[in-house]
Amino acid sequence: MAKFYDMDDIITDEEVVSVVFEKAACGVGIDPSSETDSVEVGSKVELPFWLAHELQLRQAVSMNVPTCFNQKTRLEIQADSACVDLRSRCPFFYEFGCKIAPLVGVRTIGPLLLSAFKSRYKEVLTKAHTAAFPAASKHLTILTKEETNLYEAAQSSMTAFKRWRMGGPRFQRASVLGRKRKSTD
Amino acid sequence: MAGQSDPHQSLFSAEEVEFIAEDETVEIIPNLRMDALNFICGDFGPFFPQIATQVPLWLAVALKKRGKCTIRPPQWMSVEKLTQVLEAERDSQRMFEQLPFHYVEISRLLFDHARDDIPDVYMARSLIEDIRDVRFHKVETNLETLTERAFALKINNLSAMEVNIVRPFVGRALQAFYKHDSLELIPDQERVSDRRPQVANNATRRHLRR
Amino acid sequence: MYGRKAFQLVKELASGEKGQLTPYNSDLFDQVTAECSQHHLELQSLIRKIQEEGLDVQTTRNSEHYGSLIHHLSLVRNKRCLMAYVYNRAEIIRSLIWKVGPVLPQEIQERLSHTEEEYFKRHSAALQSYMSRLDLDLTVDMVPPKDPYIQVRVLDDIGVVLSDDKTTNFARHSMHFLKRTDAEQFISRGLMEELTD
Amino acid sequence: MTSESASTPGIDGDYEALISTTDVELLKRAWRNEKAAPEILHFESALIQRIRGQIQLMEETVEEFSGSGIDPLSVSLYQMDLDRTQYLLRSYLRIRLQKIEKYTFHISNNSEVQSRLSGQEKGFARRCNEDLERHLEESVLSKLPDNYRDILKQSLISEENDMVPEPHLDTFVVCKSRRFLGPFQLDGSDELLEMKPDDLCIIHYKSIRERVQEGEIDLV
Repeated sequence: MAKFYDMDDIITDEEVVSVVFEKAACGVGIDPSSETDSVEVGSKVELPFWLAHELQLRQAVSMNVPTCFNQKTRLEIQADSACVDLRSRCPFFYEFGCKIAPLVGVRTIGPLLLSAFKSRYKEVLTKAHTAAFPAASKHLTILTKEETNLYEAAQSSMTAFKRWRMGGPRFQRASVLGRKRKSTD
Repeated sequence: MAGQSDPHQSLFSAEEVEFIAEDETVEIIPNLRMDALNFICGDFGPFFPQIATQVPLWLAVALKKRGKCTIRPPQWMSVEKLTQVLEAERDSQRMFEQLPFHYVEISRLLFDHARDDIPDVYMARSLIEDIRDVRFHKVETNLETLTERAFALKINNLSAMEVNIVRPFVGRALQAFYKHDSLELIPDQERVSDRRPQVANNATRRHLRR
Repeated sequence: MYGRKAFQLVKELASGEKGQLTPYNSDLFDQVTAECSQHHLELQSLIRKIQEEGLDVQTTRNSEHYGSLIHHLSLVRNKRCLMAYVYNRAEIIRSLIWKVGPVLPQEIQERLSHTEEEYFKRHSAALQSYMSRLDLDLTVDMVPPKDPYIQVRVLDDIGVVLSDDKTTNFARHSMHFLKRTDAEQFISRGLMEELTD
Repeated sequence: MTSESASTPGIDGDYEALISTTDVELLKRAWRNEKAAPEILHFESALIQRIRGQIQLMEETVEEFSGSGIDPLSVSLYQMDLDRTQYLLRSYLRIRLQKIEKYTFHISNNSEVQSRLSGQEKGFARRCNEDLERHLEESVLSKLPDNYRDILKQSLISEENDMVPEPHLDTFVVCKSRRFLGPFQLDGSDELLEMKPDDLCIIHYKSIRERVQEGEIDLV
């Protein structure tokens, strides 16, 4: 697993999915509705993706399509993909989609990710290079993590260019140090 | 540090791009007599007053700063030429290659350090700014039309600094297109389950790539 | 839910500003390792049950098997989070050597665990030994050079410093014309600032 | 490297290289490639040796000049030339170090990658690996149950090393071709790409990896 240490990947794997147990499991405390420490066949339980995925691979559970990719949400996203608040649905919408798509067998997830990304990334690009900060910051709150990364990548390279064009000191205090001395600048 | 690039971003800082451009040659007219300079990066001079000679831009700037030469601005920096370029850039959706790869850095260095050697310096400067804006706007428009999974994208005629500005964004965006587009190729419910998660993970990845 | 605490540990580090170190959260860290031990106990007791029933642990697929599987997966998940926490912090710690040099300022040192401090020291030493064998200091010249000398203002009382063959008193607010490579590290440690015309 | 050439710095045994491409030019190319490539490239050992020789010679020259009443202008110009070369060298070595730090587990488990390192880099990589291993063992692994203490495998039942981060070879990079390249196949697709000299292209690194190695394509 090349991404073993990747924190974003770890966070994506924590997304909750709903599964139905096809095998019983005992000695575990993962089903809050169960009064005992076991899960019966047919129990519907919400699990983090990392667990659901591995259990599904061993045919112990079957995974339902997560809310952020179900029919209803898909239609909502398609209707207004540029402005829909994806972050509140899933901060790692695209990455999670890529993980989920082959597991739940919904063909439309791929095209959904692609079309959402297509229509949103233009906006990200123009905002990053042109918009004044307050206007852009509202737009920022609806972006997924990857979109935010894109926005920041575009913005910071533009800012770095502008700073270079202005000239000024080439050496600066390391940014890891606190900011306390900034005020005397 | 301002000019230091993030080592893991495969990205050059603007200062580093400028550093590369400083090796481009320009013509200077020295006002002193000086022996040839046998540098690690090559031999330059000897220098005689009023005799034009070719040197790297960094050397030209260093001499100029010390009042030892005038710099002959390159042909493409004349107001006449820049006006033509601007018009051509405005008239077409395509990118033109009439300016050198390092035009942004070279012109900035000359505007900063040799303004008295450039005829109509204010005009020239604002023309360059306009050209850069028009070109950058075109780059943006082109990027906005990027909708397909691309394995390779030719970006001929983009200048060094323009490449550097769009690189982090375009790289990521292409990656995303590539990844999401690949998903369409996944067959329905055809996955073979496997007892060992590691092996299964690899199988998934192979699928995604195909 | 299993693995929640471990996830919070990673989340905490990931939500910090990029390249910045959050204080080492040994409380939460220890809670997660305790959780790991607990998973292990429960996993073993489920396996014992399978064995007591005279079944083959390798092939049995009863509820005890799936229970133990869940504990195993949770342990693996916890391990991944703990490792990622330390590994990604180690990455930031290594970058400090390049940014502030081999002596950590108090404000940063406070955020490290004891083993992290040790790691920082050992890694600095490894780097030092590489550079001395190379006979080249790689911690200077971080930015493409312009003129060999730059003008700086001293921001903090540095005192008398010996460089090359002469001593200079860097009193607070004094201004100097210094070799670029000499000034560089004072500036990145926040003790001087570069003046430009 | 002959020392009698101190009065003509820059001219040494590799004079022929100066005529077409200077070593600085080659170093600059190696630096740019190393900077832009996601993985560590082959150490340019002969080139680095030559460059270091030239730097040393120039350092001696500058010192000699400053003591001998040669005009300060020339001295400072020589110093600037020296500084530029030093910067390239330091930056080149630094980028490599940082890659070694980042992919220490990958490198220590892969002899092909190790073969790309210089002797000193190998030593550094070994220590990097030991230090990081020790740190992870003390901080995490020693606190886990026995079967979960491996640093390369998530648990005893993992069949392969499933914890080793590797460079992403499918990173998109910007490159420029140095010559005419007839149609070649792009990694992972049936598409063909043809490049003319100076063509600029954004492309998957793995599609042009060998060509960068062979000096047909430069990363920019």
